Amino acid sequence: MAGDQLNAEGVSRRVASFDIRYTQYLDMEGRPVQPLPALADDPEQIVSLYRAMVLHRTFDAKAIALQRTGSLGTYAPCLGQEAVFAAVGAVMREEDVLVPYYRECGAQLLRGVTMTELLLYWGGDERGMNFEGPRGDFPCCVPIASQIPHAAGVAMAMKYRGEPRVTVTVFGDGAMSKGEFYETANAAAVWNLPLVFVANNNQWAISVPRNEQTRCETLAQKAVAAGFAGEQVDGNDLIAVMTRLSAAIDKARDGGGPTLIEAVTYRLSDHTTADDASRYRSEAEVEENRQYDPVIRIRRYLVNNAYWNDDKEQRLEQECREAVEQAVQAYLDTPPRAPESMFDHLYEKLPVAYAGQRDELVHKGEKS
Amino acid sequence: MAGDQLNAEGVSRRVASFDIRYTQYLDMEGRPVQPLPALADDPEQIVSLYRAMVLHRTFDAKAIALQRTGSLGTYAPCLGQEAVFAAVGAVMREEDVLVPYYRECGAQLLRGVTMTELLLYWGGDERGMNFEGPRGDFPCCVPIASQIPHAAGVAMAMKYRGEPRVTVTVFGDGAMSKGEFYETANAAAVWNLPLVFVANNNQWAISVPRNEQTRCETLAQKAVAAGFAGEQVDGNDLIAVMTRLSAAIDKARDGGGPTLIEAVTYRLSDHTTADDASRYRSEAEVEENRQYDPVIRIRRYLVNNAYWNDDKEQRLEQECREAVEQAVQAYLDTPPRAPESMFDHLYEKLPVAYAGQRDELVHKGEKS
Amino acid sequence: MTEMTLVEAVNSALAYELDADDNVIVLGEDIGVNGGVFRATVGLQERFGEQRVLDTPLAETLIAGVAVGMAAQGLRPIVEIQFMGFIYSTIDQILNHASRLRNRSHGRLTCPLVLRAPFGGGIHAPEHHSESTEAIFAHIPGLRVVIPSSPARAYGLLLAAIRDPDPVVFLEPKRIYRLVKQDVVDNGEALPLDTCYILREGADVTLVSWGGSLHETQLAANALAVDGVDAEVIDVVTLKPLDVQTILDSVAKTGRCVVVHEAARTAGFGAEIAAQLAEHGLLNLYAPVRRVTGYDTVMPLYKLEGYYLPSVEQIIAAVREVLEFG
Amino acid sequence: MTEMTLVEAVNSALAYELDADDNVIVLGEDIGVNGGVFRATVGLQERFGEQRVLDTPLAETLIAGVAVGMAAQGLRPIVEIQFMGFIYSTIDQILNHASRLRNRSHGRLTCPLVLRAPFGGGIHAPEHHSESTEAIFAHIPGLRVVIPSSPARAYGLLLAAIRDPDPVVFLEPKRIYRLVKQDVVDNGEALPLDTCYILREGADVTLVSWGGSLHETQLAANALAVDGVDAEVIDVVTLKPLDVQTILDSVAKTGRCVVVHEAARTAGFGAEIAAQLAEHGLLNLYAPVRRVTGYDTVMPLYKLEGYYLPSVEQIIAAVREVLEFG
Ligand SMILES: Cc1ncc(C[n+]2csc(CCOP(=O)(O)OP(=O)(O)O)c2C)c(N)n1
Ligand SMILES: Cc1ncc(C[n+]2csc(CCOP(=O)(O)OP(=O)(O)O)c2C)c(N)n1
Ligand SMILES: [Mg+2]
Ligand SMILES: [Mg+2]
Repeated sequence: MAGDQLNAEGVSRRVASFDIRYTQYLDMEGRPVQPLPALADDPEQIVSLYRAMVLHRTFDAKAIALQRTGSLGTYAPCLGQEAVFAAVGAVMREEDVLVPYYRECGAQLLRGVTMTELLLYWGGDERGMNFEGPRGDFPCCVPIASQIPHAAGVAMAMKYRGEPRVTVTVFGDGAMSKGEFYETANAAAVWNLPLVFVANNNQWAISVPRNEQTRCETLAQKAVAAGFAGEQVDGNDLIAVMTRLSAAIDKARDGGGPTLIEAVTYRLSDHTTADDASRYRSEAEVEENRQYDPVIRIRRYLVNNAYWNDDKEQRLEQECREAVEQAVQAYLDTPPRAPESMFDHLYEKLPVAYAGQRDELVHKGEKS
Repeated sequence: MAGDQLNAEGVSRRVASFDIRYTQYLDMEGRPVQPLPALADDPEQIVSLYRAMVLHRTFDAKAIALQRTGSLGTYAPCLGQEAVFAAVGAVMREEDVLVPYYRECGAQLLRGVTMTELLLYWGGDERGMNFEGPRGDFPCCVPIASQIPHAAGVAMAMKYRGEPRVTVTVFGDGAMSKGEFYETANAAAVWNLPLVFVANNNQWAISVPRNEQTRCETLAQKAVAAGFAGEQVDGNDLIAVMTRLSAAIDKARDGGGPTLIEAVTYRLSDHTTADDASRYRSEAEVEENRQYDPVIRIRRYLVNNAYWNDDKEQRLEQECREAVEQAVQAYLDTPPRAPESMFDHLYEKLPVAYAGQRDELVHKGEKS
Repeated sequence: MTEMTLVEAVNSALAYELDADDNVIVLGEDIGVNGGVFRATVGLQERFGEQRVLDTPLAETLIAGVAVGMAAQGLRPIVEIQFMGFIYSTIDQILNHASRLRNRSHGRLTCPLVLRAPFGGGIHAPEHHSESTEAIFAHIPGLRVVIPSSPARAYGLLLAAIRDPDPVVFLEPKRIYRLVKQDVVDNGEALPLDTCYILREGADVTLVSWGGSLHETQLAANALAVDGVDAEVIDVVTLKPLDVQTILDSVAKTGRCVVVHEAARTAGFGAEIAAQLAEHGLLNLYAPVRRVTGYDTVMPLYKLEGYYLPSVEQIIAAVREVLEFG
Repeated sequence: MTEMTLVEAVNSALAYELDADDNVIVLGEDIGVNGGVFRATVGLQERFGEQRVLDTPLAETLIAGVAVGMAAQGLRPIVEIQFMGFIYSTIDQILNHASRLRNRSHGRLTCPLVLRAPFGGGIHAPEHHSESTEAIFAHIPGLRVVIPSSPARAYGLLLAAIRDPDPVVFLEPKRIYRLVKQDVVDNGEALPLDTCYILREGADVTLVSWGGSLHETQLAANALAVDGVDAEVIDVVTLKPLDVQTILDSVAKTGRCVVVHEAARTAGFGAEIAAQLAEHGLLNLYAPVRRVTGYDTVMPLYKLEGYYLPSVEQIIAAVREVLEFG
């Protein structure tokens, strides 16, 4: 009997087995560790994603600076995780739907959300969630993991209508301790949804390290509990994330159901601008992880292959700075909302019961 | 590189693998399918558990009858799952804590809850939850899966105090779709708790069959998501459940942390007395499953080994009938609670704010 | 015109709208083949198929969250939560998402979902099956909370709830699911959602209630009528947004008000009505606003539930008190 | 005697009781090495060890449920929920279990847990970080709901909450975590839990509030005093069970009442207070009971939150209204 095993209690039969795999293409020097996939044959796309990652990083740094000077609220930086978000933005189609948590500016930008809209959101203005670009995408989601079931609902709608669209939801390692993740994963398999789960395993949930969050060997194996495939990718390797993510998205689009992709990254920044990570982790740990920097790695790859050089780099930096400055200016120039507008999108039509309160606000607004 | 695999995308490395095993000792005729474990050398214990299973089944039938005649509220029968609950009751120590859902009368009886107390509970009287026997055990839990985190809390207390006690929590296949199950399993591994999860996989959650509840090959593999061991046992095989459950409990007691045991059973009855299973499943399916009946199987084993005979069977039936009748009488003779007593255990001491409401009830009680 | 019970009216409204609008999807636990534990969805899966009427895994947070996602894509999901006792896992989704998706996104994404749940006591159900916690939902901005109390209104209100472009919590008093039959015209006509209904006109006292308690409230009004007390009975129907004007107008006429609900008293929705009277109707009040409610204790198991629920006698006694006041 | 902020007082009370009672366990997200996102638990893990002060996985339902299990075994778990916006996943555990374990088991199992959470707006926090939903908890039988408004009371009330044999929801107004310093004697003395506190005596009007809004309420009272209006200010402190007598007595004296809270108005806890007045204090009321509250809309992101929160001007205007009434 193949698969049977003798143990102290006698024979027990193996009824299921699972493997979790890890994919990486580029080493830290940007050199292939194995034959590169087809998408590496399109250097233009990779260059353009590299540019997006640098823009993202420039934006990120500026957002932190704005917060420090009081022009922006609490902001969640993305340093070190740019490759994951660039891949998400690159691989999804326009008609697909992104259901993000709060750290995916990079993906949002690639999908057409503007920097000004992002700044409005982080600057405490709901208008930032009414972005012009990907109208079906969800805005950021602050209550951890609560966006994950939304993604299943969006995917249900796509499936119900027979549309070849895919939903992608992103979340952190911490989110995988919440019931919503598991409930949704389980249902996504039952309903065979066109849904890709992307875990940004950046090793920390604020101050709680990944190993205090869960004891499983990989986060990818959490998909085993739902009965579908989970896998790890090197989240600092743009080519690896894109490759595995496209495979998952293609599979979902072809009716193959859900996939979980655990992108192994590292949060190089504080959790948010309200956090001071030096309280709970060593600078040495952070330093050690800087060598895996996804932006540097893909630049090295491009440089190694002569797709990129210092000159281009300097021009790019300049362009990014200018683009960010422009967006910031537009943000700062945005006229404030009228206070009473807080009632304008409460219901489609404001019930009489609340009309008086809205009026009160008109008055309150005039006074201040 | 062992474990590496070539696929269309190149090389990916295996980083984790898991096996799920299934254990059975007795076939449907009560004959060993493999050498029996040590506990089979104690026929007295097995006979006594067989007796408990028959008592449980007698009680079960009576409870249904009482409900039909209006003397009991909605009741959740256990037909077909007696071996699981007998094993739980047998293997746990007195000082261990059971955190049940609502179908474990069998386990509760073995732990010292009386039939009269059980009838009080199902008869709509809180006093049934104030049982004399296992004072630390939780009462039934109706909101599915919500008891599972309690079990982790109880196990935390045991661990915190350094006591060699173990917590066992039981739940159904349906409960494994709820976040609480996963959240608790995950935390139980992080905290290395003395906690055993027993899933009574009776194939149905009211009208939803197991395969519409989840697509995973086994329910046991849901433990993979938490990073600890899960396994299946034949839940109709008392010896298998006891063996694997004792191993899990011993391991927990020795500081080895949590285990998930999926006992594969079948709900031979309606979901509850308020349910009519013929609406959603065929009589043929039920009939087919009757052959796995756990009570018949263990009786056959005992008879095969001359530990049991018709004579004993007749006497046992008589004894069970009498014991149940006595308990029912005690239940029916229990004087009603005073209406105002609904305030007596609201807080340790009733706040003045509610004293007036309690007085009102005294008055309401007098009138009716 | 068909004679229907309240639960049959719910079924008919669901069927009507499933038929009329492809975007309507009904989902929940045991609502497919089994037709729901109260039979509210009986026959619907057979008629409309498994894509339209679907059983979910046993996970309320999931169900609510999935409905939010579907609604954001323009579907009109109607969720059944099997009992209100199991609704609490949905609150995070309802409060943090469903009720504010439109507001957050400035109208870009909307959330036209309906969350149905049977609620209340009186049917000798097991533990956790008999509570009334509508006040929790009535406190959540951006929601509508609707509670029918008769077959015809259940039909029209549920249609309105489904068609409403915003999320509606629709609570069905299961105690009266089959208590009365009433002629209902299954013509797809919805009722307005922002108005209270005056069930009985009267000049002496205003009785305000909703859901199951309206049954006892109306019995009390009838009994009082025999004794020459002319009670006006208002069915609140839509707790949120509240049509307070109808109540204020009534009390302006009667000068007296008794609010009846089976939920626990403290911070129950009766408090909001009394507060509105204390704020906007004070000069019209000849007597204290009395609340006849469930007690501030845990809903007891069924042996005592009859003592917990507001009784006809309690309502009559409260009316006598406010009539004799001052 | 040490000068402390409110959050430091919380920390001191936790430290005192961790030291005094081995059964006390503090658990939550980021409360260990990090000392809590507001530093309420700073230094505690270092001092009492990882067994006593422990970080949990990121799962609020779990945390609340684990606390119920610990409490049933005689421990005294003190849970920190990082922000009230993430408390909703605990409601099922609080409402269906913590608040009724004693009642269900007739006293066999009890649930002496404390659920702490910072709440309210005014600190320019991100989305979902600024809501006030205390009314939801105040509706749940079997709970206590306590809200401190100053360092000294935070200290004494938290000690009382920890020692209370029943579950307590302890909500900390984060807007005033560091607003004032006050001398606090760290002597382990608890304050009573069933009483409102009169912060300022006055004869003209009763201002009732709790938590952060007391700050504006007291500023309003001071401003009114300058104009010769003598306001009595009551800090409700324990919303459940409510010490309504203190409020009734005050209004019997002043004849006028304004309730101030930052939660949304409809079915907010202000309604309960107004309802109590309409029921038990009607004859003493010279003017309508006014509620100055947050609006019945979603708490806006921070650019507009200042408009959402009750302001000193609004409180003064409401007082003027009730003074000029009739
Ligand atoms: C339900 C909930 N609980 C707590 C928080 C507070 N909080 C914000 S971010 C965070 C950690 C999230 O970690 P992870 O999921 O790993 O994402 P990361 O921020 O690391 O990208 C916590 C606990 C929250 N936002 N939502
Ligand atoms: C949270 C919750 N949702 C729904 C219900 C209604 N309900 C009662 S039992 C049940 C099915 C449970 O199935 P399973 O977990 O497999 O246990 P079984 O009854 O089959 O032993 C459902 C849906 C409930 N009690 N609790
Ligand atoms: Mg993380
Ligand atoms: Mg089952």
